[in-house]
Amino acid sequence: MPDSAENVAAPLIEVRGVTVRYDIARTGTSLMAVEGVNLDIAEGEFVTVLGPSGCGKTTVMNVIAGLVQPTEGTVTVDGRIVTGPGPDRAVVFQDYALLPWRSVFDNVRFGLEMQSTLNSGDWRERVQNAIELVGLAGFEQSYPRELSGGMQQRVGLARAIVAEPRILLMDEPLGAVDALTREVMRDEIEKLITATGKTVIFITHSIEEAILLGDRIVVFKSHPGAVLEEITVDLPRPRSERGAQSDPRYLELRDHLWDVLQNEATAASRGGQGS
Amino acid sequence: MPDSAENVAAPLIEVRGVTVRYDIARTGTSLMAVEGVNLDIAEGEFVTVLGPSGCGKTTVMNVIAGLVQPTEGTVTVDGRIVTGPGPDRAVVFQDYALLPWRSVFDNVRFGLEMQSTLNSGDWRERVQNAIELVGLAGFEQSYPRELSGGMQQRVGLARAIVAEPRILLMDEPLGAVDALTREVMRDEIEKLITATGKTVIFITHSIEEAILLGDRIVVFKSHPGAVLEEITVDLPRPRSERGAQSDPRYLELRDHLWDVLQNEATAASRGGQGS
Amino acid sequence: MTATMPLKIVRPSRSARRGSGEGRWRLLLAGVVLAILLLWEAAVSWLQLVPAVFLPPPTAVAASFLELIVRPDFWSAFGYSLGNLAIGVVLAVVIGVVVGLAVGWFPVLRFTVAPFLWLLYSTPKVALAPLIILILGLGAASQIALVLLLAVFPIMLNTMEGALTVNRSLVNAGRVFGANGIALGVKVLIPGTLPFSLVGIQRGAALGFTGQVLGEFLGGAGGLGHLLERAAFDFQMDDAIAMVIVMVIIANLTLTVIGLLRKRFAPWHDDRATVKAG
Amino acid sequence: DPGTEEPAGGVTFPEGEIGPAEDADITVAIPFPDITMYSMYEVATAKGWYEEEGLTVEVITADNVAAAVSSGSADIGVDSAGTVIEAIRGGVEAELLSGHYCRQNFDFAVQPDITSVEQLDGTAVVLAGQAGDPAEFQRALALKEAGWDLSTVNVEIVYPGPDSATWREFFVNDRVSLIPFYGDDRPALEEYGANIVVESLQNWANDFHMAGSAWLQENPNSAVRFLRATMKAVDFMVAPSAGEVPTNKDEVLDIFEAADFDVADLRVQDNPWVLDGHLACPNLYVDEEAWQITIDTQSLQPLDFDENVDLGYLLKAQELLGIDNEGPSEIAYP
Amino acid sequence: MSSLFAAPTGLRAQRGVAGFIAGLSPRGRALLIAVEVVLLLLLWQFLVGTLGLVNAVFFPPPLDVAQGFAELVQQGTLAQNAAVSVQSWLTGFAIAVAIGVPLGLLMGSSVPVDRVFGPIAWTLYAAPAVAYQPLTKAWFGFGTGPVIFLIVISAIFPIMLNLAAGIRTTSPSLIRAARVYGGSRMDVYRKILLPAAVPYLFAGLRQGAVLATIGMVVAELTGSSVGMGAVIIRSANTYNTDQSFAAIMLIVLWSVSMTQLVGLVERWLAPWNRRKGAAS
Ligand SMILES: Nc1ncnc2c1ncn2[C@@H]1O[C@H](COP(=O)(O)OP(=O)(O)OP(=O)(O)O)[C@@H](O)[C@H]1O
Ligand SMILES: Nc1ncnc2c1ncn2[C@@H]1O[C@H](COP(=O)(O)OP(=O)(O)OP(=O)(O)O)[C@@H](O)[C@H]1O
Ligand SMILES: [Mg+2]
Ligand SMILES: [Mg+2]
Repeated sequence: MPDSAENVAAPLIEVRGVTVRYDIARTGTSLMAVEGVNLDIAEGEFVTVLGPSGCGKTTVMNVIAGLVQPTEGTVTVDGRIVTGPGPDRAVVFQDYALLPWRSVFDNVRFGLEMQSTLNSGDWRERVQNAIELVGLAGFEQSYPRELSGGMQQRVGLARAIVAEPRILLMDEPLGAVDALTREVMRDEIEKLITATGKTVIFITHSIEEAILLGDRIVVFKSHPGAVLEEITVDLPRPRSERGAQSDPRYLELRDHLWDVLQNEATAASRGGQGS
Repeated sequence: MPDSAENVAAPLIEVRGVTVRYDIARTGTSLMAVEGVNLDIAEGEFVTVLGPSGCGKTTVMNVIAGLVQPTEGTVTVDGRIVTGPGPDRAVVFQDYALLPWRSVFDNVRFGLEMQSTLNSGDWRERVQNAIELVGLAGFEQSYPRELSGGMQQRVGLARAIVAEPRILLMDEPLGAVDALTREVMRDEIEKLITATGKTVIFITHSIEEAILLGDRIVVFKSHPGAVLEEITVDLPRPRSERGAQSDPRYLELRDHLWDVLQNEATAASRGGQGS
Repeated sequence: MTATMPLKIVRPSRSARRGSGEGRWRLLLAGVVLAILLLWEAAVSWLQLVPAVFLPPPTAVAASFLELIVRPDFWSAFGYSLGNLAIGVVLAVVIGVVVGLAVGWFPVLRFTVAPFLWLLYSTPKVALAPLIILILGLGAASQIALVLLLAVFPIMLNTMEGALTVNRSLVNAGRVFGANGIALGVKVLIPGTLPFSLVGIQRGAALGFTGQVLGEFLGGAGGLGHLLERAAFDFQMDDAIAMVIVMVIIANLTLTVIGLLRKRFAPWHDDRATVKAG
Repeated sequence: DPGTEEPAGGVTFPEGEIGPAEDADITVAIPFPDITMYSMYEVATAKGWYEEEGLTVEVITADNVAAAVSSGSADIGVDSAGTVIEAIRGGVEAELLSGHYCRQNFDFAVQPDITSVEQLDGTAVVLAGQAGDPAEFQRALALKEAGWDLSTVNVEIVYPGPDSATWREFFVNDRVSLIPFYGDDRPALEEYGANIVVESLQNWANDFHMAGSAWLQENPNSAVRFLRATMKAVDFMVAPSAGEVPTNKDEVLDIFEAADFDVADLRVQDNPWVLDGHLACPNLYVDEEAWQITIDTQSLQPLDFDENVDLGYLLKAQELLGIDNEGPSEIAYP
Repeated sequence: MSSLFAAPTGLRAQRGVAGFIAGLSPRGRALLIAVEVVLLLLLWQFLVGTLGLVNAVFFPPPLDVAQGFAELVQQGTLAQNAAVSVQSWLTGFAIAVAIGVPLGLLMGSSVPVDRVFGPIAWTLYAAPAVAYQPLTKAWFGFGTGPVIFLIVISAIFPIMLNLAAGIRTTSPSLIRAARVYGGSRMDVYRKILLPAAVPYLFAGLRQGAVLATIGMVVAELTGSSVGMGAVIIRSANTYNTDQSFAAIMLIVLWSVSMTQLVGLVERWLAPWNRRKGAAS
């Protein structure tokens, strides 16, 4: 039980011994997706998550979001155990999860709709701002199936941002976005986050992105998924891609991450051959 | 009409004045996705395609695959006008397009099954090899919904590779794949392609990937989609990411592409303000 | 700064597209229907494969139909039946959708209630007829009850199947953005289930009409079912088939109305997408 | 003297008197619309006899007449005698009011080439419109007595539907080999060349009237008035005597036609049985014998007449018309 | 575990009664339903048999129905008529599937067929079954012919129209994939459209099974002298409602068993299908 007097010092999100096993009905067996994950995230921190595909990043994020019940362990947010989703946590989904029956505008509005914010006068403006932020002005009335993959992903991003939650959980939010838009949006996200002091968990496949955005990088290993390493990024902000690439600290970090992932891959494949 | 005597010199794929308009039934209007695209691709060439999201890359690829009928213009492959898909062209889809009712193994087998290859004895081995190539050994019996996003994408890749087509059309095949696997697979693809002399069109969001893989880079602009620039990549192969980054020619190319894309974006947004 | 600009929108000439698409099928449909009628006429009147008393030829049916629709008592019967049908179907839609969603959505209900829904659906309604008469008497109330009873299950069970297959990602998204309970139902489940429900509603409306006719067969006076019953008792098959045609017209009108409603309220639902791609 | 007879049950009316007309609405439930069996209400209405009694009578069809009466949807119901007895036994809160028929014709036609029961072997025959119709047993019995014992041959008994018009159509299209028929079927059968092998009349309570107990309690006057007017109508339709063409034929047919019945076939006939009215007893006769015959011929469980039937209303109505509750003395086919 | 939320997602299904039921094994669930049935029967017996809420002639209580059932068995009526009905049902349903599935496939995948045949199919479906009765008797006589015909007519449309709807909603990406990998029209049907439409097809089969049963009863109620429908009408007309209810309950039981069987076949044929509800 967290003591309220100590709350200030306690991390905002505490992941404690989280294990998730998926039942495979087909075979009657179960698959250990992640095992014993521990993670502390302080208020206002921007944590990026890296790891091989299938290692359980999405799973852990779903647990924090309250969408997946861990087989073992708990997640607490602000001292309260997570038992389901809450308005303090918004999610950008890896598979977009847009409502096909709503236009872009209405999909983004969905992020606000359930909060009483719709009554306050300026919601239209907020929705419009979020759409512009992700570069979709002009597509407000389009339906998701009329958009390209990258455009759909940006709608999902706008929906999460517009809700102005305390915690933003982003699952590869820029995965399908082109390089340029990606850079632009990365900068926008960084600005937005630093300006509003939000807490962010950001899953990415790109080592560069992990370094450029994160205050801290959490590296996952797979089979079963678990935290392999945590690295604090001590680069000054704002960080630009081209600027960073001449920074020896950046290069050092990047090489280190490459090595970590590569070693893990070798270890895994060596370990895997036995079983 | 291409003269058969000249066939040797003629490009394998000729895209001539391709325009695609999508009817939007909802509003009764139509959207000009790409307009007047011309493109020549020689046999054995590896062409990477870059461009802002929503600019029509997938659309053009679908036209070449024979899945979308252009509103105007034609595509010829090997001198014959494309009227539909053919066994000479395999596609890796941006949205995976895996059959949910088939296991990984059977999904990959699907790439062979429609050709009479299944009768030749070694198909099992070929399917297995493809699965191993994309790093999914051990998941042969899993169903798509039991896989993470990156894993699903790799199944789609294996399905295309196993068919051993003359032309490989890949729509962001590494989009959801993590950095390390991505590097590994990029190398594998490069090796595979150079060894077999396949012709490849490879859509990507990553400027680095476009440079590292392509013999030539085609840059698209949007609204409407059209070819903005074509750049021949004169770096020696094999190219490794870390090696390339110290190559001044690589850095030059990268910076150039950034500028092209950025200029185009500025031009587009300026042009857009008027109307 | 964004990479966006207004779209280049082209408005194609509507009539041109209509002419080549929908219009052609409508023409073909008319042709096929005409061919069927011709075959029917030939089989009965010319080849005499079937005695005309059992299957009167289209010409005889058409004559009866024309006679029928100029009778004033037909129109009062028509209004009476249609009124009951409308009330019954609306009730069925409301109950069917709400119960179907609830049962499809909550595993507890699915395991405890759904088997009984199938059971009730399977029960020949003739068994319940005396019970309905005892409780509601002969007349509009019991007819509406039968319409409801026949129409509600296809709607309910289709909605249930739909609710079971709603994309889980969307449900997750809904929950993350605070939709729970009723809001989740209204904003995610209902729209996601709508295509299924609509199939059920179409079917329910058609069955509801049978319910109205059955209700009128049960007893009472007035209504299209009575006209049909009368014609059937006298073995006036041409009159009877003319009545059935009236019912079929009504059922098809209902289908059309539902189709229009769907276009109006579910523009995202493009049932031709696949056909186009294939 | 009819006045001396003590009415069964508890209802008594002052000698020779009933209350004033009460301006009542009565709903009569019949199983299906039919000229032969359920048309006297139309006649009484058309002739204004119900109006004279202060009654407005509406006739409705009911799939389950007992349920219609039991639920109060109908005040009076008409159904097969056996069905009414079973309903009363089952506890339907209704009382037997009067009977409808005192004679029943048992007429059968077979396909032209058939002359003996053996030739029916392997064919389909109709005995009743619906499975479970009590008439089926009675008709089989009548056939047996006439030398057409169906139990000696292998026939398929089928049920085309309640109305004899349907049976006739199946017959003339050679889908069935034997049917019972009524007067209005005769011309078509003769034209087809059917072999009419059995024609007989039997003393038999065909249909009974029943009334909801609660309604009867509250409206004894209307019940008597209803019976009186209905009896007038039956009398109007009945032939003067056996073998004679009903004198009111045309007027009755006009009434039927106005009630939406198809009477074209009947118009052209001048047979004595054209209205089948000679089958009905104008006094709506019911007594213990009719009750017992029904139970016996349909092999029902015995049920006590006195405990279950109150003929007070019928007797009163008969008394007012000056007739007796007696069945027909002679049973002769015209 | 709920099927809707793959194993660990079922946060909400974990609490209280819901959690308890969701956690039950298939056998436990069957037991639960059995308990429910018994409770329902007790309630019915109490309301009708003891309180006399409605007249038992029209709605006999369960004990009377059981009595009626015993009578049917003793008389041998049941075995004889049930056999006839089951045979008609199986024949009719098999025909409906054999015709409905190919037609549904065609309707779902071909615009001309859908546009031309669709309205006709809906129209035939909308026509009340009573309309067919005289016709079927004229055509097929009075035996099982009209019964089978009405079963086919009742079952074929839900199968066909559901399948067509399923095919129309198949993800276009999958069809594209098949075409790219050289799938012929036949391959697209067999390997994409049919499997993708399986949930819809089985939904249609379930409804078809129910409607076939109802169609069978309706057909047997008139015309035929054998079959469960004839048993119902005969006993109802002689006020042996206990017997007629016993027959009705058997028919309901048959119908429910058939829908369950369809569900079993679905689970066996389509293991990838996520839905595992006891209901389906
Ligand atoms: N619903 C499910 N049923 C069974 N197994 C599952 C399910 N969802 C995920 N898995 C398995 O759990 C493991 C972790 O999956 P998860 O989606 O969390 O990975 P990830 O790290 O997000 O991967 P990626 O980067 O490719 O998205 C994988 O092995 C996957 O196969
Ligand atoms: N089925 C469709 N109906 C209507 N418009 C469409 C459809 N498919 C694509 N579009 C539109 O066509 C344009 C080009 O889409 P396309 O998918 O080819 O882009 P893309 O370059 O592949 O984008 P991304 O990189 O984000 O995948 C977009 O503006 C999109 O909105
Ligand atoms: Mg993931
Ligand atoms: Mg694309």
